[in-house]
This record gives sequence, C-alpha cells and structure tokens, in this order.
Amino acid sequence: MLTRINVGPIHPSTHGVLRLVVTLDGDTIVDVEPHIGFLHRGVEKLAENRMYMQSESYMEKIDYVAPMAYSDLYVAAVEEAMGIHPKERAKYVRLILLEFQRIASHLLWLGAFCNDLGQIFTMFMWTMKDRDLILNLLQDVTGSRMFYVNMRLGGVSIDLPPNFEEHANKLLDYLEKRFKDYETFLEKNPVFIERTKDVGILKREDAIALGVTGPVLRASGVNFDVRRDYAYYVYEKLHFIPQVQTKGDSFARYKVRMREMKESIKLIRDALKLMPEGDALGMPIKLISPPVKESEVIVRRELPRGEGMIFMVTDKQRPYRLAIRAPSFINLSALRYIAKGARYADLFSILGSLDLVMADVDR
Amino acid sequence: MKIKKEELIERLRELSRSGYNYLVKITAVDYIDHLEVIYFIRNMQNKKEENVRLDLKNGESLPTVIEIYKSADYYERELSEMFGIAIEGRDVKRLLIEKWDGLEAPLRKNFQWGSEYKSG
Amino acid sequence: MLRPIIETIKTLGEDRFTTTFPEEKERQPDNYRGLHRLDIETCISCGACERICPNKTITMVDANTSRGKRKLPQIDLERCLFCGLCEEVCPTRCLTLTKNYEYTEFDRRRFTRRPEELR
Amino acid sequence: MLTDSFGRLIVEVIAIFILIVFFDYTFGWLERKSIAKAQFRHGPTYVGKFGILQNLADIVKLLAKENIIPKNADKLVFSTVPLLLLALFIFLIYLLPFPDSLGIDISVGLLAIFVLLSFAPLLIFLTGAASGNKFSLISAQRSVIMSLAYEVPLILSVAAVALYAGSFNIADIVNSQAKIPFIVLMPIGFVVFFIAMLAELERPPFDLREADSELIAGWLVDVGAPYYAVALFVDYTRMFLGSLLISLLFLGGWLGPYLPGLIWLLIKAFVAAVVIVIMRATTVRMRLDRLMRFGWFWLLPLAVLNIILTFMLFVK
Repeated sequence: MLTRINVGPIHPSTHGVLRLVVTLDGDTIVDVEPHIGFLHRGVEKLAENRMYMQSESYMEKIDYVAPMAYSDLYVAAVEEAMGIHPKERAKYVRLILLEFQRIASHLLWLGAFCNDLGQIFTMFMWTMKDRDLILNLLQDVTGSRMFYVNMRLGGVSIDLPPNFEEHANKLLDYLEKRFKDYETFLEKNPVFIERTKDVGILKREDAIALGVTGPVLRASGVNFDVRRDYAYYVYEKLHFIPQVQTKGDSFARYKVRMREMKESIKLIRDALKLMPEGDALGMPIKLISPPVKESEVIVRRELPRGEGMIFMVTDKQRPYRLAIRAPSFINLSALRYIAKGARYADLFSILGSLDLVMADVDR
Repeated sequence: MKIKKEELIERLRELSRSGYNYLVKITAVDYIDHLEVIYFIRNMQNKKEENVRLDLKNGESLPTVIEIYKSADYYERELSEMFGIAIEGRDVKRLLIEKWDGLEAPLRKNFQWGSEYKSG
Repeated sequence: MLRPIIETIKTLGEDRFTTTFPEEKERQPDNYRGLHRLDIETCISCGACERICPNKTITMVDANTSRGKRKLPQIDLERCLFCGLCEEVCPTRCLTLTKNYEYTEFDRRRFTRRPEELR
Repeated sequence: MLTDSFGRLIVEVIAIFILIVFFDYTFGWLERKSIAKAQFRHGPTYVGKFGILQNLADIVKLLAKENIIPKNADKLVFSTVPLLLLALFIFLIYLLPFPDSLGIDISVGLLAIFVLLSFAPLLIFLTGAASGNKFSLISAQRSVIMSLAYEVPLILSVAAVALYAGSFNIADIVNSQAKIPFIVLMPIGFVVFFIAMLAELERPPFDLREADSELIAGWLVDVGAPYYAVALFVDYTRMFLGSLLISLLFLGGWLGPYLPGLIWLLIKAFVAAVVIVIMRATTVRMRLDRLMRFGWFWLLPLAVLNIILTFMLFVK
C-alpha cells in the first residue's frame, strides 16, 4: 500500500521552505515531488526595473549563505557589458574574499548536513563558530556581516585593511586544524559512514543528463570546475586542482566539499603571497552608470553551490533581461531521480548532501 | 546558432549525439513583438558551449526537449510559467506559484505591476 | 566510535564562543553599516539618496530646520537593506550609516524615521 | 503492625518519588548545560543561578498552555496512554531496590522489570497510532520494529548477569558485585547492555522514534503542550530508570567506600547518564534497517558469546 506524506514547507530539515510530497511503499520511497516557490521574489524582474548597480544587493539575497559569490557574478556581468576590466589587485582581493566565502558556505552546509543525519546541533555549532570567525574577517573588510555589497565596477568598494594578511593567515591555520578534527569526528564514526556511504548514488551519465552542477557533479566523477575550465580572475596563475570523487554517493559529496575547503585554504595562501601592491578600489556608485558596450553578455562563475551563470541582454541604464542560472534550482530537480528507491530516512541524507538554498531555488 | 522552430528537436538531437550532452539553461527574452528562446548546451568532454536560438511568435508553443535532455524538465516548466509559452508534448505543471492572481507570464514586458515597486 | 567521543569531550574543556547578547556586544569595524545618521546642516537636499535607493526606502519630505523649510530624506527602516548605496552616493557625506544596529518598536509606524530623528 | 508497615510504605513511596523528581530535574538541567558546553554555547543562563530554574519555567509554560487534541485522534487512547507510560516508568523505578532497604525488594525483580519494560514500545505505538498523523504512525511502526532489534540482546545480556549472581533479585546481584563490578568481569555483556539500553531509552544514535530531522518529533508530533510536558517527564524518568539499571547491574550499585549507599548510587547513575548525553552530542542517527541488521548480526551473537563465556569462566 502506498502512503503519501507531506514533508514541509515547515519541517526541520528542509532548509527553509521546501515542500516535498513523498510517496512511500513501506519504508521505500516511490516518488518525491518537490513543490517550490515559497520564497519567490522575482529577482529577474526586479533587476529589469533597476539601474545596473542598484541590483547588486538584490543579487546577494538570492543566496543568503554565500552572498558575495552572487554579487561577484552580477558585477562581473555588468563589467563585461560595459567593457571594464577589474584592476590587477582587485582580482586578487576578490578571489581571496570569494574563497573565504566558499569556506564559510561549505562550513554551514557541513553543520546542516550533520543535523539532517540526526545529530543534535553539535557539528552545526562547531562549524557555525568557524563560519563566524570568517564572517568577522569579512566584516572587517566590507563593513557588514552577511550582505556585503562590496563589489564595484572594476574593483571593490573598500580595500583590504593593512593587517588583513596576518589575520587571514592566523585564521587559515586555525581552520586547517579544525578540518582535521572534523574529519576524525565524522569519518571515524561508523554510524556517519553507514548513513552516507552507498546512499543516494548518482552515476556519471545520470549526473550529466540531469544537469547537476558543482560539488554534486564533481562527486559523480565529472571533472568540471568553472574555476579551471572558464578560468576567471587569477585562478590559472594559482595551482588549482578541482576535487573529484567517483562514487557519487552522499559520502562522496561530503568528501568533495571537505577537500574543496582545504583547496580554498591553499588558494588563499597562494593569492596572499602573489597579491600585488596598489589600488583595488572600483568606481564609486553614481546616479548614471557608464555606457554599455555589449548587447548580450554571458558570465559564468563557480559559486559554492555550483556553476552560476548570468545571461544579460542590456539596455542603456538597466538590463533589458537578466536570466540567472541558479545551481540549487537544477540540483533540486535531480532529487526526484536520486531519491527513488531509497529509504525514507535517507531522503534527508540525500537532500542535505545536495546543499540547497531555497532562496536560490526560487529566486 | 539561429534555427527555426521546426528544426529544434532534430538539431538538438544531432548536437547531443555529437557530445553536447549537458544542458546549462533554457531561457527566453521578450522582444515584445516576438520571443527568443535560447538553449545553452555544453560539451562535457572539451567544455565547448553552443547557444541554440529560435524565435517564437507571440502565443506560439514550443516542443519539449525532455527526451534529449532530462534536465530540461524544470527549465521548461519555468519557461511556461514565466513567459506563458505552452510546451508541446508533455504535461507542464506550475512550478513556482500556483496562481498569479489573474496575472500571467510575469517576465513578459507587458506584465502589469504596481508602480510603487519601480525605482530609479 | 571512540575517537569522535574523545573529540566531543575535548570541546567540553574549551571556551564558550557565543555571547550573552544584551550584556556583551559584538565588536564592529569602523565601516560598519548600521542605522542612518543625517547631518541636517550640511544636507543640500539633492535627493541623490532617494534616487539611488534600490528599495524606495528613502523619500524626501518637508522638514523645518534652522534655515527654513527644506526637503530632507525620511527613512523607512522596514524596507531598508543596509546596502550603503545612499551613503556612497551622498555628495556632502551628510547621510552616513552608524555603528548602531538596534531598532525595535512596538508600533510599525515608528519605523519610518523623520529627518530630525536621524541622529 | 499493619498501620506501621503501611505508614512505612507511604513514606517510601514519597521518598522515591522525590528521588525521581530530583534526578529528572537535575539531569534535565545537566543535559542542557553539558550539551551547550560541548557546542561552545552557554545554555540556560537567566532563570536562577546558572539557569537552574529554567526547566521549572519551561514546565510552567508548558502546563499553562492549551491542551489540543487533534480531530483525527482517538481521543481516549491519545489522552490516556502518555499518562500510562509515565505511570509504567515510575512503577518500574519502585520495583528497583534502593539502599537502606528503601523500595520493594522482590525475589524476581529483574524478570518483572524487563517484562514490564517491553510494554513501553507498545504504549508508544498506541500513542503514535492514535494521534492520526502520518509522521506519528511511522514513528509508531518504528517503535515496534525497533523493539525486535534490541529486546532480545538486552534480555540475554541481563541473563548473563543473573546467571553469575545466581539470582533474579537485584539486591543479590548488587551484593555479588562486592569484590569486582560486573563491568570488569563481563565487558562484552556491558557493551551489549549499554547499546541496547540506549535504544530502549530512545537516545541517539537510536532515537528513531523521535527522529527530529525526519519525523519532526515522531510519536509526539501532535501532542499538546501539557502532554508534551508529560512526555518530557517520561523521557527523564526513563533515563533515570536506565542509568539506575546500568549502575545496579554493572557498576556495583550502592557499593562504595566512605559515602552512604544512596549517594554512591546517584553518583553512578549520573555518570552513566552523562556518558549517554555525550553519546547524544556525538553521533548521528542510525537507520531502521541498519539497526535491525546491527541488532541481529552484532548484538545478538555478542550477547550469546557473553553468556557462554560467563558460563564457562564463572559458573561452577
């Protein structure tokens, strides 16, 4: 006999407002139907009615876990439309801040993932502490804890403070030590291994056919990372290796993100060494934006959740059409295929390992 | 590349056989007198990208490509909800919002909304 | 199984990280973006802040000052995103964002701050 | 004569009830504080010194709320079974012997306790099934299925203890640990008993019935606030029972130098409880089918091995 359960929109592990209609046969999932749209704000339409640099703070709210990544994506699109190239130092500054943002985002994911598996907030609080230290550092740079709005055309709004390098190195050392602790804490725990290994397997061909992105794609054995394949900023100068796992299960997705955080630490260290002196400040906000040169722009960035893309058809002072490819959106659409045949308890292991931000799904 | 609506399925099938097996996004742009639908597809082997564009007249429907790209599912649903494009060949459910209070196709340029939300 | 438990016991000995909020407060950098502050004397009533605000937070209203009746920005804190664009666009740097971030009211209408209240 | 023993009974009943309430309250506070400490948090701070009165405030809040019984629920079962559950666990504690001849000392105490203890999953099943909510129903099913996995190893590991002591009387079992506590004599048996007890107590990694991230609160999903307070009381009383059983059967009960017996018993019970809390802070939740596999393929053979070892080494 089939049972239908309504999970959400208010449920401890749907990370915001996601409604899943789950059809169960005993304890086995027959079908999962996601119902989304509870957080729809029509960002694309809002951007059409605002001047280019006004929309930046709206873009940040698409993904409230990693806001800077989105504002960078948007500002890069505007820069390309106007033919502005970011300053050399600004490229490094942005890269450093974005990698810090990536670590912060993955840390929050790690905590939330352990919560989904049934832990009582221990890992969550630990990773929140580390994330908080990163946010404090970013706050010193940008002036705000969560929504930074610090990307400007050609650079950033505030340059790095003089003691930034020292603080950052100290924080990175601390984080490196903590990551080792986390790995012992989780990987030496047989129950964690049991709950993640061989759960929610997504094969390579399916991953490509379903169009999943980011860590989920890389965990299925597809060696694709925008940071390498469409290198932007100074990623090609730094020794950057995309993290790939072949298994495609929840554990592989965990492993990819864990390794990515370590890779980000390396990237930041390298970038701090190579960063040139000089000026990183971009153009200040004006009531009239510079003239637009391109009529259509496509910009790709590797956001913490996967590949983000902006397709913008430009007009004089405001975008004519702004289309955002949100990584969580397409990762959610894969849930139905991954969860089929899994146990009901594993639904949340799978859902957690996809790293969804509902605001990003609904836009 | 710009193609006609009739060729769409054929061309995409050809492309997906020749290695363009990853659908990045389907989106549309409203040019008031017509719509342009764009398929961004990528070859996962050599990371090359291709844009397949086609023009749609207002009120014209679009054939589904879900048999070629599984990931087209959500994009097509989004397209039909946001632009009011009917999708042929599959049952399209509303994706985001069940009802827009009589207002359809919010990303069309003729979508009416309160002037107080406009700025700048 | 034992190694994770040892990790947990190790943290029992570490310092607490959270703060008991109303008693101790977070440290803020100098460029923190909190509530607005308006210097009425230097404001030239140009309205740039009103035009740049992405969220229609700011409206120019009539206000009585020592130099007579003028148009000055009024801020609706319910809509404010604290993005700081108004501060950046202000030609005389009279509208600034302070370090103060606490605002609670019992009445929604109190969130609309008149120019005289922006101190 | 009759009135004398009756009066003594009344005093004992009240004394043990005070003990239960004392443990429940202190443990509730200790759990919140120690989990908070493991998570870099403060835990309850404001009500009373170190937040010691926070739980009291919570109970008052819960009891002051409206009791809602859902429309689909079987009202009679739904409103009586949680109270029955509470009564069951309190009664089980009365069956335990306490030092200074407090409590009832019956000759088959061990058997009686474990027979009655296996009613608990059924009562939980009744509450869950009666509430008419699908989450509760799943939780109710889990409750019964789970009990298949852990009841047999639990009883077998206890059987080894009874075998060694040569008695089903718990006081005798405690007294036979005068030289060495059973945790040293039969470590395998202790591990099996401890793990099965975790499942019985609904503590992580076996909190499948109350699985927060999957079933929201499992069988408690639809209960109103006053019944939730009852359920919390049940939870902590069960915890008291579990840690008492662990300390009586394996840690030597009230035996210990210098301090009075009751204090030793409480100290041991608190130590066992804190270990369970640290387990709670550490592990993630197990899956139902894995738990079954674990119970039958690991716990059961280990329990049998423990019995065989005990029989070969100690029983003459």
